[in-house]
Amino acid sequence: MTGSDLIGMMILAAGLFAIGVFGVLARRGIMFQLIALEVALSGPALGFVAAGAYHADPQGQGMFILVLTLAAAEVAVGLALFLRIRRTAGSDDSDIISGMKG
Amino acid sequence: MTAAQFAALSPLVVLAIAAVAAMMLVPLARIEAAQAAAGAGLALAAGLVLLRVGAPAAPLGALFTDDGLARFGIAYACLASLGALIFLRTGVPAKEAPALLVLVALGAATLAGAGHAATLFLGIEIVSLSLIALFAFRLSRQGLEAAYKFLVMSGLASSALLLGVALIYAETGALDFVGWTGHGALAALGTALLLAGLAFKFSLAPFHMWTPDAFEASPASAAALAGVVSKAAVAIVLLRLFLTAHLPEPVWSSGLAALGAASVLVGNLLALRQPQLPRMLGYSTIAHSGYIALILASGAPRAAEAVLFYLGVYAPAMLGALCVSAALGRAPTLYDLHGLIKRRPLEAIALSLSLLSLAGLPAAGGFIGKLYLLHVLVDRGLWLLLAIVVAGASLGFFYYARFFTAPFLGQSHDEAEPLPRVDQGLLALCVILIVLFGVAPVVLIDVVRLALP
Amino acid sequence: MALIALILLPAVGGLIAFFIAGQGERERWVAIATFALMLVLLVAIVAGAPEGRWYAQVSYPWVPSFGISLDFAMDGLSASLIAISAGLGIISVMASWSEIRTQSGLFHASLCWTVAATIGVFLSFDLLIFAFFWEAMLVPAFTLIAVWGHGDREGAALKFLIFNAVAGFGLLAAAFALASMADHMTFNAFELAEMKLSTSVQVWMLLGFSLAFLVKLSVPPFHAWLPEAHTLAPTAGSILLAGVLLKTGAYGLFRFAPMLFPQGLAAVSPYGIALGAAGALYGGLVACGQNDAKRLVAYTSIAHMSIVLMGIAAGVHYALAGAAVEMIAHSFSASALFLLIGALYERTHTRDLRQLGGLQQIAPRFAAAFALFCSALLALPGTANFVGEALVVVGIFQVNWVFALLALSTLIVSVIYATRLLKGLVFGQPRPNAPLADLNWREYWPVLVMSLATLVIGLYPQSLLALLEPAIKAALVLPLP
Amino acid sequence: MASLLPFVPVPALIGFLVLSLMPVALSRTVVIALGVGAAVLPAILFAPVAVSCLEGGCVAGAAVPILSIDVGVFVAQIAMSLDPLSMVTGGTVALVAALVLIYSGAYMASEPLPDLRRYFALMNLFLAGMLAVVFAADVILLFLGWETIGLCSFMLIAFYTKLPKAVSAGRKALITTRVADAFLLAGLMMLFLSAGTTRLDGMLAAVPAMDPWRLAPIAGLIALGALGKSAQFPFHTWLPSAMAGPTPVSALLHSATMVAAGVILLARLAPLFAAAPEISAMVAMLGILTAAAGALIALIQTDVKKLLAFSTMSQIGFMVLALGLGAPAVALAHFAIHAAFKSLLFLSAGVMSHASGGSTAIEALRGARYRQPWAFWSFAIGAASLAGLPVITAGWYSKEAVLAAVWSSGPCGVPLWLLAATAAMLTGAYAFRVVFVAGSQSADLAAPPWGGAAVMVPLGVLTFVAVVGGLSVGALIGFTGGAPEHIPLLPTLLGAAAPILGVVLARQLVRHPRELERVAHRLRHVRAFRIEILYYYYFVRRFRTIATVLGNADGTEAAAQAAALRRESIDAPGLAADDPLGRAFGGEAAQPDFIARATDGQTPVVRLVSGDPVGRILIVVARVFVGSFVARFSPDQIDRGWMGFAGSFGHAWEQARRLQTGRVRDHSLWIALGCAALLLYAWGTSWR
Repeated sequence: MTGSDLIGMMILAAGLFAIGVFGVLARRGIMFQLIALEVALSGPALGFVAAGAYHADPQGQGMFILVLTLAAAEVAVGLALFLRIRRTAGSDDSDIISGMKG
Repeated sequence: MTAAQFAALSPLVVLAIAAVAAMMLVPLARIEAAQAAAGAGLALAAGLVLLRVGAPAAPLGALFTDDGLARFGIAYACLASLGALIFLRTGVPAKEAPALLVLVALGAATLAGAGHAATLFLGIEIVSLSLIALFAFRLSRQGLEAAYKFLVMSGLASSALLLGVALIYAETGALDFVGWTGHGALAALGTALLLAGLAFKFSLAPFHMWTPDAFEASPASAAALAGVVSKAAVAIVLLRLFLTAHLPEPVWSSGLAALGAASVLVGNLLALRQPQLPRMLGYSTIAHSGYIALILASGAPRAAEAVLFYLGVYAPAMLGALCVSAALGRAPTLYDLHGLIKRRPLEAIALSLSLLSLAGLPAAGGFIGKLYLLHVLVDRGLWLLLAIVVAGASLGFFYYARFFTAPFLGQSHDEAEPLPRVDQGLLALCVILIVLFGVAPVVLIDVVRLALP
Repeated sequence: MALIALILLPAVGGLIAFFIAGQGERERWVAIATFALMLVLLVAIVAGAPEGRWYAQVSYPWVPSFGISLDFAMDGLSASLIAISAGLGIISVMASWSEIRTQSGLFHASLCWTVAATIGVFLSFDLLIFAFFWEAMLVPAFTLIAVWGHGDREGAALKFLIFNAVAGFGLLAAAFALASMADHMTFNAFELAEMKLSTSVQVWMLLGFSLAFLVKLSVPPFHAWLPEAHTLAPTAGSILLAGVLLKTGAYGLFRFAPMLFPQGLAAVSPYGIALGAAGALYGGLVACGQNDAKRLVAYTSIAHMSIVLMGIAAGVHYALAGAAVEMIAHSFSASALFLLIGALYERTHTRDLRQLGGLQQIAPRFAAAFALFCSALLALPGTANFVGEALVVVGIFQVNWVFALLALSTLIVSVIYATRLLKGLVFGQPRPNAPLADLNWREYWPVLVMSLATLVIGLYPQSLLALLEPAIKAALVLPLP
Repeated sequence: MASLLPFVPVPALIGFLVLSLMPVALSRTVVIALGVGAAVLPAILFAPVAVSCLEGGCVAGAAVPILSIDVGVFVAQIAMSLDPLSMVTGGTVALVAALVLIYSGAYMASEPLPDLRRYFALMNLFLAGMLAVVFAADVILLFLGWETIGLCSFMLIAFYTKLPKAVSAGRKALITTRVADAFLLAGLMMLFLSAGTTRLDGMLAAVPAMDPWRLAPIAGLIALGALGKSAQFPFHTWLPSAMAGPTPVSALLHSATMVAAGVILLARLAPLFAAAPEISAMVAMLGILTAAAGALIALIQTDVKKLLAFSTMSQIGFMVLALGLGAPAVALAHFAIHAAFKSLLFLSAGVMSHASGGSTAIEALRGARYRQPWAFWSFAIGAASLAGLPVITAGWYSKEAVLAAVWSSGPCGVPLWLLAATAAMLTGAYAFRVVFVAGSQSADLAAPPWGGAAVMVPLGVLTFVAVVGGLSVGALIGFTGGAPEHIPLLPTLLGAAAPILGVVLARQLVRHPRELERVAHRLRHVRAFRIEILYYYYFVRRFRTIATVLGNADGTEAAAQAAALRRESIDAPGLAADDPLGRAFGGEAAQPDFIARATDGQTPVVRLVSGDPVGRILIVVARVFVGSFVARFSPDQIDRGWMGFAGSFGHAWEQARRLQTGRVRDHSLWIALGCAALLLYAWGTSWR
């Protein structure tokens, strides 16, 4: 794992993160925003694996697993909220639920 | 596991057990039992920490450091959460609130002691997820909206934070704060993202958008947790990074200074004509995070002492104000406050004193807090920041004045039911603490001196 | 120790008045007793004072890590200002005997607390404690205006609070900058005075400090809060605001500007005089156009305080003596006028000069009192105001005769508004079938005391000047005599 | 007996204190007795002091110290001077005051009790103040007295508080004299600073040492201050309208004593003016200008008190002329004699007008000779003395001395003398015009005989002084240090002829009043005068609106309301009311002739000229300044500025509030922008 490979992997991780952020900004659907969040979280996960490999240090992979589990927990809460919002607000569009302004 | 290591970790263990117990008790017994269990857990954890004050630091490896700062953080989290528990309204269908509250305390405690990226991320996620649930606690339309927004934004912020840590890890090859010394491009970019992630939790501008909605829609105790407990934990993490990690200086200090200045101006400006008390308090927490960020950005030798003192003075004021806001019903406005002194003298005086302290007027703790802030800025000769702080404080003075004078003016309108005894106890405690720190700040200064190396 | 007692006495008095506020006049008598006790204590301190400038000095450490300590000291100037504050306290309680009906406990408590905080300002020599009392003074004064005022009282009170508090933050920041420049961090004014700072730094520090003092002194363009605050405040509020609070600004400038920044003050002195002269002229001219009697007197206070600023900025011995005398003379004349206009308002429920008039026929005592204090307004020789203004003008003649002529022009403008007030209130036809009770005992005796004080100082200023001499000598900046 | 001097004004002061402050109610007779007694006592106390001075006890510059004030840097000593000048002037003031007070005991007896008490209190305070000015040997006592008499004149002019005209006249007097006092204060302060002491003699001693360029402004300022108080040319507008006060007040204050205070001050500071020749020249010019103008305007007055006011102004012009030419002793002598016959004229005019229903118009006095023979003859003798009929009246001796001083005062003495002589001739004319009118036949003779001892005694004494006083003029001049001038026979003869010529002119004017009307009528159509009226009409009308707007600072609707009020010709309150022009422009019901409406029916020339045109223009100029300048200040622009500044924060909050849209995607956008900014910044700094 040479320095330039590391830079390449890091750029890929940053790319994934950027795609995730763009996904949240572009689409109004709550389900789609949650999916975009997952993609965003996978970016740093890849980064940790690459950095761990570069430094030949198992901690990277440890962090990867930690990131995955907590991402799953977050999505679980997200889906629960998605169901509850669909029942009360009657739609899964995130722009509708913007009652509080100013 | 030597006895010292176990004693160091015992508060976290106790909190975890209390959380599980509170969750188990919900289906079995009434909500009050769960509240009692949570309260007992918090009190026990706080007691355990206070016992170990002054004891030598137990070696716990990289993940968790057991120094004075961590103990101060844990004790602060437990006591503040206990305060928030007192005015937690339990008349709502979902009964898991006490459990979630203890989980937030647990997350804050882990953050306080975090010395490694893993515990940092774990702590942040525990706090965030519990807060999401607490915001949606009332299951009202606005509650769900606030929770969902917080979820999406904290997801983004956490991924930014993780990417930053990954970049620093790639540069320095270490994940514990002590090892983070590097001046390369990756480290600089990593620090920037780390700072962004933490700034979101710390509700600094421009990452502050979630705070006003959270304060308006969620129950007052959830707002207290977000405004006081989680903010203090993140502040202690920033302080530890400032003390131990050697991240690239320009990004760190001027980044924090810019964010701090922005949040001071935005927080005070947006709160200028807010009619609602909780939303105004939301914006004022943004401003106060700005003040703390400026203290950290100055990097003066007494910055650490200033941060802890400011947090110490900030807690009773914010808890007092939020407790009164909870007592006055869903979202009290300036109109509801008129003539409060006649109907409920204790609430009126508590609210006024808390707002006086937040505004930084004399005879209240906030005055000495502002003193530290001015001293730190003047010590490093940061005249521009000083000007911004004075401008922010002046703006802030306007909206605080509107709210802390309202109870004395005009006629009172409705007859709300009297406050339960324990809430009145909490308010009295907050009033005493505010006046004590205002008149005899030496008490808090010695406590803070104890916590710092 | 006596000095701390002097501050705590009104504070505790206020608390007692607040808690025993029941039916009847209990809390009024408590307030009067507190102020009387203060006067007795003051006389005891002055009588038992050792030789030399300071009557009493005391120092207790408060926050040693920052070098903040409670050090209080009293000399001639602060003693006379404290005596006036206590005296005006008694007079304001007597003036609001029939005016204040609702929440009279909180009212008398705020009166006592305002006086307590101002005495803290007059005594403290630690810059931070000075700033502490400076801000603490605002809150009770705010409640006085906001709860018992007239018309849009909340707006006026908020404007007063924000103007002064923001300036207070400026003062705090400047005090901090100065304290941290000392080698070991200290706020003690005496130690800071020994520090040798370059002139440019001194000028910046002086601007920071004098922002707060100028706002409280209400020199245009910082005067915007004063007209509403004075007009819409209850009678007692106006008396305290005019008689006591304005003096804290003057006292701060008089005491700390020459002591901490001598070279800075010398460099800024011409601009200070120019600002004062412009302010006096502006205040006077606006007063000429007013129709509300109280607003007119409020603007005259602005003019008189600008003259005090001129005196202090000039820095020569005459001007400083004049400024000190003018401060005290203005307390008497402004408070008496507010008391009389308040009493008139209580009887006729109007302050409009065009509706009032004819006091000469129906209320001779009112007319006599107004005549005396209007002549004090136009600085008639024989009244204390003339001694103050004449000394200031003589001082400024030594420094720069162009400004002196400008200062004299304020004397001319003062005639216009003083006679306008007199014409509106005393001369002319009284309103038909509007019987007007003359001054009762509660209003007659304070007015008599204040008129005697004005005349005594006016005809024999030696009594006051001897008292103020050490403070004036300490405030000398320029080498001129 | 010199130590008695400081106690001379004390009885008057005690009179004031007792009458004004004593809470006990006093009956009418007690008030009158107390008031008159307190005024007569100083004259009695003064007698021994004067006697000791005559035996050589007082020399120029002697002073009796009273008390000293230590102002830290130097000790100010208050003292009274015991020199010939204060003896002469003090004596005159005390004597005239005593007589006028005795007279007013009877004249004001019909006033209500509280007003009577206020009248006597203020008259006593005035006497104390005047004596302080006269005896003062230091600046502090001088200025204290100076301002006290100013305040008393304000209070006494506005004595009839119900009349808005009287109150505004009083106010105008106070403001004008106050402007002059400001100059005087400035001059005295600069003199004090350069001389280093407050004692007058110390200052005069320091004068030669001072360099001229510093001395000129000081002398100029003091001269302006003194001339303002003596109603000389630039400041003369307040004296005619000051006649709104009661007659004894006009007699004592505005003819004999107060208006001459300026002359007394200039006489006391004569060495200072001697050292500033160009200032003295200016003073002399002003003096002769006022003398001539005053005499001319007095000629066509229709009201006897206004006539006497202008005559006082012109006589003081003569004194100022003498002072300007460096003959203070002559001026003082003329002051003493003038005080006597001018108060005699006022008092007798008061008696005559009292008998004819209180109106002071000259026409109303017609036939007074038969109704009030005693008063008429004393008025005639006073007028003769005023005109200066040779040998038989005191006025001639003092005026002769002034003319002699003028004749022999250097190169331009002769033309000045000619001007002064014409002024003397005109004086004779206007004085005797009233005498002839009063002496002519009239229908109603049945006026009740009014008077009694309290009236007759003062008139008698003053008549005696007005006739016999002349003999003492020479001694007076010598006593106060002046040398009597010996001028050739021709100017003295011509000087004597001038008043006789004046009497003949007065005879003509009284016999043929219609000539004056015809001349006036023919002038009316002359283009010059018409423009005058238009300009005047437009000019004043526009500024009346500003005055009403200024009166109520609440802006437009108040002005409209005031205008509406004026349309029903009710006097709108505020400045508009005290318009000395009267309600000429009240816009009453339909007035046919445009010009007639402008001048209230009288012919324009008489109306315009009789009302002292210079004064009117000055009033209008002052009104313009006050109106346009002050009006801009009334709504306090700085206050508006601050409120605007505060409002801007409200708008800023409005804009910032819109950023908080509440939509998740916008909030997340801000997070992305924040991260991007930080990354960009970090990347930038990492290059170093």
